[in-house]
Amino acid sequence: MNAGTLVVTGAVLGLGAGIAGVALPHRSRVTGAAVLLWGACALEGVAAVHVLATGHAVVLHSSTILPLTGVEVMLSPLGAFFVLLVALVAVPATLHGIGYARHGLASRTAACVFPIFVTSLLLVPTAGSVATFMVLWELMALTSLLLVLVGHGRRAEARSAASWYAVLTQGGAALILIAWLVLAAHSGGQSFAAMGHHARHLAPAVRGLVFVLALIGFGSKAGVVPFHVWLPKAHPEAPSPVSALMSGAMVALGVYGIVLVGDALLGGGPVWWWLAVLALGAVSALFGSLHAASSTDVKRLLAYSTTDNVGLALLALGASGLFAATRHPVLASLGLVATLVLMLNHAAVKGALFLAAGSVQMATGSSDLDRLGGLLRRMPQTGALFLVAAAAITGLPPLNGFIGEWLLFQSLLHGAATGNTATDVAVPLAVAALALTAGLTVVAFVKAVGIGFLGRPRSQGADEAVEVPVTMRLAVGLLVAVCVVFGVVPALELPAVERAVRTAVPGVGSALLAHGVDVQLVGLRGVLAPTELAGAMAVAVVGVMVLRRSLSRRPTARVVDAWGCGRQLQTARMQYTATSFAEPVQRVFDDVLRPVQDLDVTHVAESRYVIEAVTFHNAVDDAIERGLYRPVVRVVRRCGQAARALQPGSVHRYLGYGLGALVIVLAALAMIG
Amino acid sequence: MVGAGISSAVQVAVVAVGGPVLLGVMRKVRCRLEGRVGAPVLQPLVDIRKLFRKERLRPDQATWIFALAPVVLVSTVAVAAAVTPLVTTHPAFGAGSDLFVLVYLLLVGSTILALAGMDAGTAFGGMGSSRAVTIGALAEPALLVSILALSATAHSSNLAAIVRATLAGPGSVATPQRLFALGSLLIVIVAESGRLPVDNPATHLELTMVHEAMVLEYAGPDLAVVTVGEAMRLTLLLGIFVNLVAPWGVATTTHAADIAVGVASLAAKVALLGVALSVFEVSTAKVRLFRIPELLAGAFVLALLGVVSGLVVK
Amino acid sequence: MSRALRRFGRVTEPLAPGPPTADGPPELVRSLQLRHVDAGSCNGCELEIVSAFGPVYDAERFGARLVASPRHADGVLVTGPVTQNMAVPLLRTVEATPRPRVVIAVGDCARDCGVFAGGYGVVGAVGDVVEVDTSIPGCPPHPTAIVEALRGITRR
Amino acid sequence: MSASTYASALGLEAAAVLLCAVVTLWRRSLGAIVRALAIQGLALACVAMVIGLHQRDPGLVVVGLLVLAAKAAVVPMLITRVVRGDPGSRETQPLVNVPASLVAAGALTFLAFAATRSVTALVPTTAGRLIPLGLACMLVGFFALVTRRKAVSQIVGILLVDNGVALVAFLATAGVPLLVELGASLDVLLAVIVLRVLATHLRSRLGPFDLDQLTELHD
Repeated sequence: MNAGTLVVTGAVLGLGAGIAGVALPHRSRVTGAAVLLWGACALEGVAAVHVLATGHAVVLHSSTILPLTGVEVMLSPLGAFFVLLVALVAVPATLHGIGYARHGLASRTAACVFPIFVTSLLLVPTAGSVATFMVLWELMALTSLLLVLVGHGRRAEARSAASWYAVLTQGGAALILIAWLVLAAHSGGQSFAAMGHHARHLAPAVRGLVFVLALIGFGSKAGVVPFHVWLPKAHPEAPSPVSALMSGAMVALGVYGIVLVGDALLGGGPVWWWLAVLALGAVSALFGSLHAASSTDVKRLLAYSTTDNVGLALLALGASGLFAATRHPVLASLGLVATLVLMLNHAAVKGALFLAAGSVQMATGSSDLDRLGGLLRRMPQTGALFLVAAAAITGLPPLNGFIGEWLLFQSLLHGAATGNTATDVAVPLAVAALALTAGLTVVAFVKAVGIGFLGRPRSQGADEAVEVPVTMRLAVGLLVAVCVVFGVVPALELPAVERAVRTAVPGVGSALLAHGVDVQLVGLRGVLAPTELAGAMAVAVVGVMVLRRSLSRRPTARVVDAWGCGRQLQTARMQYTATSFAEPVQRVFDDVLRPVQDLDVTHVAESRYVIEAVTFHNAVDDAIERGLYRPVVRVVRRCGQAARALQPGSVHRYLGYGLGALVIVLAALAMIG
Repeated sequence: MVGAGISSAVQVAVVAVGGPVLLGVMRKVRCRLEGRVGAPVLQPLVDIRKLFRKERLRPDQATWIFALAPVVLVSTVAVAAAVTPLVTTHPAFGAGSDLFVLVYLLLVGSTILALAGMDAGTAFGGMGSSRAVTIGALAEPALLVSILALSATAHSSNLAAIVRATLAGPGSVATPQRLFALGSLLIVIVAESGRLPVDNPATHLELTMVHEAMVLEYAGPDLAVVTVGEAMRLTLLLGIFVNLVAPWGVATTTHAADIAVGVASLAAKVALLGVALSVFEVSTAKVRLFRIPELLAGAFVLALLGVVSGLVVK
Repeated sequence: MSRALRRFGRVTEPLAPGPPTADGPPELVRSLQLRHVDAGSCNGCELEIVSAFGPVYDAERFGARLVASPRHADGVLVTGPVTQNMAVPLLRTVEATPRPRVVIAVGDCARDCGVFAGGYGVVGAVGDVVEVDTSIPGCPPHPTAIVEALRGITRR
Repeated sequence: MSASTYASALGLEAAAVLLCAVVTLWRRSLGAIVRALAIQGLALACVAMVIGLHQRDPGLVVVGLLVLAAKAAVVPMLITRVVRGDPGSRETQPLVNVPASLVAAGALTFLAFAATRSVTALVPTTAGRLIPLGLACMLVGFFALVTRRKAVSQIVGILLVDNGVALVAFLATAGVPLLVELGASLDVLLAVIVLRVLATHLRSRLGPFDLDQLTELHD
């Protein structure tokens, strides 16, 4: 079976999974669809691996499926990389969904829409023409929108989240469509191959317009500031497997879009494009990590952390483009490698975190950190997996997050002082942004683990939590294993990344990274020995443990009450909460976060010296949402109210409108004629 | 390779034993400046021996993180000490002694310690962790930008390469770029190792604690391991700093005599810096918690000035 | 500051003659960390303890040090008669100290309630609540007495 | 003096000028701010003298000595008197808080670097390359003027701008006409004296002051 057949069969299998979701009886519905979906993932995955191994794109064309334009499939190595990325999240998310089913995925709608969503995710990177791409893209947007609503569609928050998501994603899609149309109109064909040929010779203004439109359009899907507003709203409402897919895979497809347009189709551009990408990335990374550090809901925290990670990937992408524009091809491809590695790692890590958060939500009934606590004792495996994934996203060695950050740092380090003013100024600031983001990510995830999983349980739900079914643990475990393996032996992922990069940036011929156990940058001075590092850490940990045991005279521990300064009745309420944990960060970055604080002191009626109650209200809502979107919403609403005046209910008036319109059209025709 | 392994082992041993002694020296200097005799220089070693003889305590809510954290702290510092060019420019895995890697390796230890602070479910533990990670986050930009400035001469963030480049070209020692970056790095080191004016390691008042608050629950052997880990970390950071400032004395081969000279010069340089730091500590007061961002922002700007003056002077 | 240093030089009193008498578990020789608990004292003893650890009497040179948590401590330094409110906290503090540990009652009140004996808020002397290993008489005890008692444990 | 010693000495001194400017934003105590200003004057004088020695231009060395006298000794002393009149005075609440000011100073430095790229290409001498540092010092001085409340900090801001101008002048032309530099310095000296008289007068009438309280002067 050749790769093209695999792609088509996979697509059919995925759609079949959707039909199975409708057709099968309630009991076997989710499982049946899941099995078919795994088949689809496997087939697409094999095709992608084949493309990456040979380095040749698979091209298919059929004029029968879609009317007028036909379907065009082009699986390039770049696309294949993203197909693998999607499959990596999709398989565990589906597995997790089986256990999670009674929390919103068991209904007939959900069981039908979920497989179609996954299939559209798998197929978007295989699209070879504008029409195919947009159909798949819209399918992905619509199905994900339905899935956001499927869990708690009756709740006001869910409906609000869905409408934010719908507006931003459709606005983005419109911009993407315009970008495609401009590009297609100027290159005389709607297939990507034709565009790739012509796009390089277009007028700079047209190229710039296309790039900016695509950047905003795909950026809104990727959750880049200021289009990130839907993420922290939609993720807490969506069922966890859906969150994992949206945050791990769908957001990565936004980055795919930017790479596709900017690098593969337009073939790079002037410095200002990439400075814009870099700035967008830096702002997103900082804003996202800052909000992640001050969020108190674990899913909201993870959503902001997605904005943060996409920001880092765009930082790398912007640096890469900048280096390409200033003629440093080796650095440019290193930056692009960093982009893809960051996205792949993010997919695995964020998938694991969202799935684990879903398990926690299922076990405790809450995703509010201030209602969790003590879960590592009650859900030891889920807790440990969440801990490792949190360490990975923080970028701690020897896990995969570290590899991406190291590559990004190395590309920036070697790109400093290349003699170009833009790079010379941008690179140190990018390093600073990377560093602060990394630091704030530590705050966010120490908080998530420390408040959510350690200490005493803060609510009855957390106290009575029990470990989730084995399939759910297995799903998280698979992704965490990927994090560990890619962190210890990055040579397993880097060749694929490099192959994908080489097709996207045709200027690079030779190998970029020397493999073996170490990661060595060819042409630059930089070596990383992750395997040895991991080995040394393991040996050291065991050694120190043995040493501690052998030096101790009384090695068995006596269990005691926690030291509370002699106080009796140590309760969970005496612990630090997520809010208090984030308070120092919130105070330092007061000007950016702009928390809404409200102190209300009630006095006793008899005397104002005696205080009856003090209430303190502290909320960190999104300053961009408040400052940028609320005014727009207000204006739109006012326009809507004004438009209501046109609807008095009188039939005569409506007929009058019709006549008026007809007269205007005819008058216009007369004038043109 | 064998020589490299031995010199790495020597480095770990020097840091492990030297760490507590450095603490003793710094306390002694402080006491002398206060007009008192003070504890013997080797007192921290005596304290650690005693702690190993005491019983272990485990808070009832604590998980395996509580027991694991001190071990991880010491292990990461030990690995960092093994690969860093402290005594010799050719330690084992010296190719991997990237400054970025070292920063993250040490971050592993501080992160798990912050988690351990919250493990027992007390009020002060969470407070200490929150403050420690906040300070760490704010120190990070200064740290990485100063690494960027320091890597410029060697075109690599590999510490061994930087030290070798400085040894080869002493003319580059007193450039504004390096001086700014080193100034920034020193502030960061003081902040990260919980010394005055950022944190007072001798405080008894819980509400002013940063670092101590995280380890309030540790007793006996666990406390001993934490103490050793923190002393090692301080020594390692100061060792890296002195070798960036003045790498002379570091062995460039793996001969026994050269390594002995390397150990002696490292001890002398670190002790000198330790004495200077404790003299500074006596003459200063702890800054308020919310003034620390000013200090670290200053460090950040120093690092940026380093980068700019590198671009300008070149 | 350097001027002040030159003017005062070293202010610590010279060592008292004679080796201290051995008193206390062998693990604590040459190293003794103490957590101080005020169980209801009038703060006279506190001043003397501060003085004992101050520059003049400098108990630190004998290996003794005050620490912030009973977990870090080898002994508890208790002052004052034990009041109703402090009885349980005192008990918990001693319980929180890892073994081997010593409890040192500082001052007459801690030994036998002193002038507060029979007070309505007083539970009793320290010895009535926890097991006392060493006690230091005096109202308040002279810093030298405190230092001598500590030297008895650290044997320096 | 060898070329490399000259280059590194000049680089260090010019960097010290900029560092002192940043320190004035960093510290709150007015005493420390004035000390930083004095050190900056010293570094500036060294720049002039080093260039003078290198080019064997006695005029420039004399300018350096005059700068030393005026900017490292006389002006700081005068300002110190003002500060002494208001003991323990601190810049407690600048309009832009200290961390943000410092980050802004970093950004201004980068701006100065980017803006003078074309200028430094025109003056490819060892000294000419350092012009961005002088411009950065000027910008930081302006920033201090805009964001600091105390009258003393304002005076220091003006002097930072002046020192920045002087540094750029020394570096760009490798030698300012003696008279020009003297004229400029005297100007500032005069300004300081006037401000000082004003400050003393105001304080005797109104007590210690913030510039923010002077907003009612617009009528």
